[in-house]
Amino acid sequence: MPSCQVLRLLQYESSENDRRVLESESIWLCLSCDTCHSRCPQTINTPKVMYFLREESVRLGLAHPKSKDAQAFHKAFLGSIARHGRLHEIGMLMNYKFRTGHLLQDMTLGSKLYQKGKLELLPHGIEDKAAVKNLFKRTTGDKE
Amino acid sequence: MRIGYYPGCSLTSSAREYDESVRAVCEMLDLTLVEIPDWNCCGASSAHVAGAELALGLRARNLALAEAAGLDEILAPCAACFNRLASASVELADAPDKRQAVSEVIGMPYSGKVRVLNMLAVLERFKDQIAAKTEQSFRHKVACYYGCLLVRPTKVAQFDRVEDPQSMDQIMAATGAKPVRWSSKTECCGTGLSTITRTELVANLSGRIVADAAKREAVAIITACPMCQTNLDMRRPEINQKLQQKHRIPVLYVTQALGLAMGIDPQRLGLQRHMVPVELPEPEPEVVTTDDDDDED
Amino acid sequence: MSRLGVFVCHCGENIGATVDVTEVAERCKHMSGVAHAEDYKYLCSNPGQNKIKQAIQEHQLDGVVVAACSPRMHEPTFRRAVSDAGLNAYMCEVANLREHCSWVHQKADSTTEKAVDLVRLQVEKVKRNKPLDTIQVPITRSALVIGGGIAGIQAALDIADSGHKVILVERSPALGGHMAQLSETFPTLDCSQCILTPRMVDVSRHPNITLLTYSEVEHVDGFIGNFKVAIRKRARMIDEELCTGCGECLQKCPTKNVIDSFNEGLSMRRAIYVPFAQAVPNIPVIDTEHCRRYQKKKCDRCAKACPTKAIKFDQKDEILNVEVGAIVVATGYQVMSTDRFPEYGYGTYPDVITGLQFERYASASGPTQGVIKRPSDGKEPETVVFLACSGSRDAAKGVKYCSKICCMYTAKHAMLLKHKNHNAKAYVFYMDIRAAGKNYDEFVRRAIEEDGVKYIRGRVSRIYEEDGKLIVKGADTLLGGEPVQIKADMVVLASAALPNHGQGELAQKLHVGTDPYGFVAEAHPKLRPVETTSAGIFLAGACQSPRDIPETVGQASAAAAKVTALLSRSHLAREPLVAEVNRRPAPEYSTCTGCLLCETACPYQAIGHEDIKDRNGNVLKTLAKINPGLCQGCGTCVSLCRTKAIDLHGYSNEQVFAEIMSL
Amino acid sequence: MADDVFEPKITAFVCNWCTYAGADLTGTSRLKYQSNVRIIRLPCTGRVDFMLIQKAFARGSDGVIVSGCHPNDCHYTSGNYHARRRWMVFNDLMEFMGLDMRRITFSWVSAAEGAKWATLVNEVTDHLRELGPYTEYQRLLNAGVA
Repeated sequence: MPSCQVLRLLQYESSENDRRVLESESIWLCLSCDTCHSRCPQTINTPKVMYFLREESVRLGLAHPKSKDAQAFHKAFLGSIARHGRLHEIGMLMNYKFRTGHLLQDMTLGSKLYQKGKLELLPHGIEDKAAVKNLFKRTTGDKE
Repeated sequence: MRIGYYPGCSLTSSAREYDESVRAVCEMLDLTLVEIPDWNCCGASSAHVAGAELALGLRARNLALAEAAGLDEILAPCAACFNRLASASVELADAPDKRQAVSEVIGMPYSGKVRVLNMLAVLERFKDQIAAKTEQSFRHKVACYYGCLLVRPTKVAQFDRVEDPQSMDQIMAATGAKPVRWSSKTECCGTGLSTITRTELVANLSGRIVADAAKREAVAIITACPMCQTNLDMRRPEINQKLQQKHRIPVLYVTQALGLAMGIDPQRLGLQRHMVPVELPEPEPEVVTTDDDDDED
Repeated sequence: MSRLGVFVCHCGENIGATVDVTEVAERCKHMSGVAHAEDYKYLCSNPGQNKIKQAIQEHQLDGVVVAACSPRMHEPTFRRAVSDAGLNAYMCEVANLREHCSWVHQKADSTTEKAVDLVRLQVEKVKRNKPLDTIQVPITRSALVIGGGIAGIQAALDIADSGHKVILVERSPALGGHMAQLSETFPTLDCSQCILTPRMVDVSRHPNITLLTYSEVEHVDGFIGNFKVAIRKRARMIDEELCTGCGECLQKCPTKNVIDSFNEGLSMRRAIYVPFAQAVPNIPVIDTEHCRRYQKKKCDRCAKACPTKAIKFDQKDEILNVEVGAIVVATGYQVMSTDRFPEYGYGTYPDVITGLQFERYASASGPTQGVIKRPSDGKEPETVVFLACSGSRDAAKGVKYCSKICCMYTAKHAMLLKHKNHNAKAYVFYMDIRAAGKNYDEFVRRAIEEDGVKYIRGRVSRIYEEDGKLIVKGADTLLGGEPVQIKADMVVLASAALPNHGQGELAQKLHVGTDPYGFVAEAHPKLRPVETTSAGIFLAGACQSPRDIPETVGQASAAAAKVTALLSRSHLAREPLVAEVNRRPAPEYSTCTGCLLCETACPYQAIGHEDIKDRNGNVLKTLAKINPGLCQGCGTCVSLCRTKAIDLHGYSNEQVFAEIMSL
Repeated sequence: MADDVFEPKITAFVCNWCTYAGADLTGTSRLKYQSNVRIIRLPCTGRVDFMLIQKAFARGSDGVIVSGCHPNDCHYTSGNYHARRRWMVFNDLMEFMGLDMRRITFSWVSAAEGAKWATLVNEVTDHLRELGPYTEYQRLLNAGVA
């Protein structure tokens, strides 16, 4: 369903329609390109709405099956930052692949990237790793 | 002149050539880059999933570190990092309460004064020097591609105009390039989170951009965003498969294009790292000067 | 010692339900200076008013407090009643027990307590009231109409027909306004020029109308019944008496490349020009910004061509000072230009035009003699997309309001296109179709059903150029938001109607209020729709908000009726609540020191100064002097006065301090 | 408990055209607010003299509200601008004299803002209730400052 229908359903303020939205795949398709926001005559920040709906759908366990990969990606990404303070692309990608089972995806691309010097095998963390770990702890509890 | 520098994670690995070319060009322009000590990842679009507080904290730490190092302006060449950091800077600028809260989270003070600039905003200031340092006139038709994150949302980017932006076109024109008038300047390449998770969507969206640039007879797509560059360059096999075409139009970072014009060694600019080989035709012959947007159609 | 009467109203249950009215009346009896107090069910009724009148006579009251609804409601009623009973009308005050007490608080002792306080406040005030007489001001029995579009034309004709003199000021060289630019009018499709031209001729021939075109209001002073207006009559460089309108001069002018604003920039005109063929007056103007005579100090071809020697190159602007009793503002609107739309190309695509430009193409007297063409290459477009709500109802980049006329003229445009080119395709993107009006919805249905105009419900997110076409990308919300893409030859924006340029400056000169968008504000949105916030200044037409021709004409006639009613009297009674400078016996004369701070603060230029002189004419002292005819009673001067020499009748220092001290 | 609640005394100086009419609208809309405020109707906030405010405190008000038309909407074109300018000048003076500035509220309430008037009065009342009685002013009076 297009985003106008997502918002229309929410305007009903009915639990039934809310559920239809939270279970939809639509809310996971937004690229946050912000084009709609910049052209909206009512300045609705649709990407922000979509962020919120995703959080809600995960929290309530209603997330669309196709969103699994995206969720796994975010987990892998955040895990990498929480550990090193910066993103370690290979580590993150391996983590993502294990989480999703897409073990063979982009295998050839990966080796090409490595040849071009675009992938670092070892993570380059920051000095003050404790600072970032604390940041995670204070804002999200103890989980990564 | 000196300015704070926030390379961001991509520029240390998959977009290494952007970092290399930024440093090379800034050196030519006598602009000293002072890397923010011990910067951390801005959190990109993933931090939001774990909550707004974490997302803001990750970004604010970098601003606070910059401030502690005495930097009041920082350059974030990566469009995503720019967008994330700038939005934090704007959000915190007029909100003492929020600053107070975030200072506690990151364990550092922040007074809200650091301004975040993208690559184009910085280069715009050096248009005259760029023209002066151009050794080999870059007389090519180029498609300047801005993407989403440099101009939107207006409140955050505070830069150029939101539809049909002009800054990169003017920067490139300073080297003698002929920016084409095209309609995909600010179309989305499909990055979001789907670069890796939804490759089929990316090929579709990026494909339209490559096809449009090719149709307008551009010999290179110029960008200032690692995500855009990656999608248009690294995903080219998928794009060509989707379009049933063999587009070979290279995708250069704006700093790489400027570097070539200034006569910097291609190796130093990291051109060898591209997936689509960077092979530019002979520059177009110098003809009677016309307006930069002569009719393409 | 005063003998005051207090009358407390129950207002049925409205006050009685939460305030113990009997208790209030009882308590009032014990207030100092109160000779009589009673309560009654409805004081505003005739029996209620009679009770007050009887009590005044019976108890020889010298002041009255009515505790009832808001004074904004019935103060005049009770003042009239008091006056009927022989007391001065201004010896009556109203305590607001309803809007400020019973309706906003729960039933409680504290609410009754507040009611008592509110009455005591007025009791203390009225004790210090002074009898006042209304001020009689003579009226200048003529009117000024600003703006020569259909609104101004109609208002001027109606006022003039009633026998009063009218001065009609129009800033462009000819009458007609936007209506003269229109092709055909909805919903009847009759030709705009054909119905307008006779009216313009009527104006020029009417013995009671003085028509001043190419003129602007420079300065306005005074007040209702007595306005003094300075009008700048700009130099046309033509002697209007000598010019016969033969047009010889127009043919000879060598400058042919001036953008023609009457044709909305779609064609060129000469430096000496008449805006359009049927122009009233049919007298040319020399555009000195483009004329070679003024720019390069040479060329006199027009003067040579003129058979009556009417061309006067050294003519100067004239300032005309006139006095009028009433003013009608009819300054119209302008449309948002195409460069205000980022996603539609910032005005860079020549074939994206405004509705007003389309009117000029469709008009038989337009740049293409009524053939619809497109600006870029002059070809007749096959596919035209019309975008309703361009800038209207767009809080982000345009204006929040609905421009009201666009739904109808867009239907008309699409219809005209189909009538002129049967093979053309017309698409209309719309948010809602607002066609309320006599025969309006039927008109839109005709466009859709008989003429085959395709209506798509959705907005257009982007327009770009590709292969000589305009790619219009939008969505069809009736197909669930499905993306729609149309390759168009031309796009017509029904762009928002805005307050006319210069409207803000004029509003300031006139001291009339404007709304947040800059349109002239009406005195009351429902009950006083053709009056402005300044007495004696009326409004008509789209200067108030966008509106169509029938509504504009109706409003213009309404404003004219108001003006006529005002001018039918010889004098005007005004409230005597004005400021006054105190006077003392010599040698003090007044506590005023003549610092004249008040003069600069007065928003009405009502304060001047006077000299106290001895027999020999030597100035002993200079005092501020207030013109009661100009003073509106705001009291700004009172609080500014350092020596408390100025006081305001009805809100005097003594009265207000007594009110405070009563609490 | 309810008996112990402090009921502040509030004097409001409002203009006839905007805030007085706005407060009328509060009534017509039947919106409820606390009954502590006593309105003194003036033609315009331009008529509000600093002495009036001072007198209200001297007379035992715990708080004062001054409210008129929004900037640009003044019935008298510019009276409210004069009020605002005077307010800015006297603000410093009153502060210097030792007046408790938290007890003076300056606001714009238009004839259309009935709900805003109710909110304003409630907020001011609650705030003054927290601040307690303005006994300090009597001390200033005795010291001959105010």
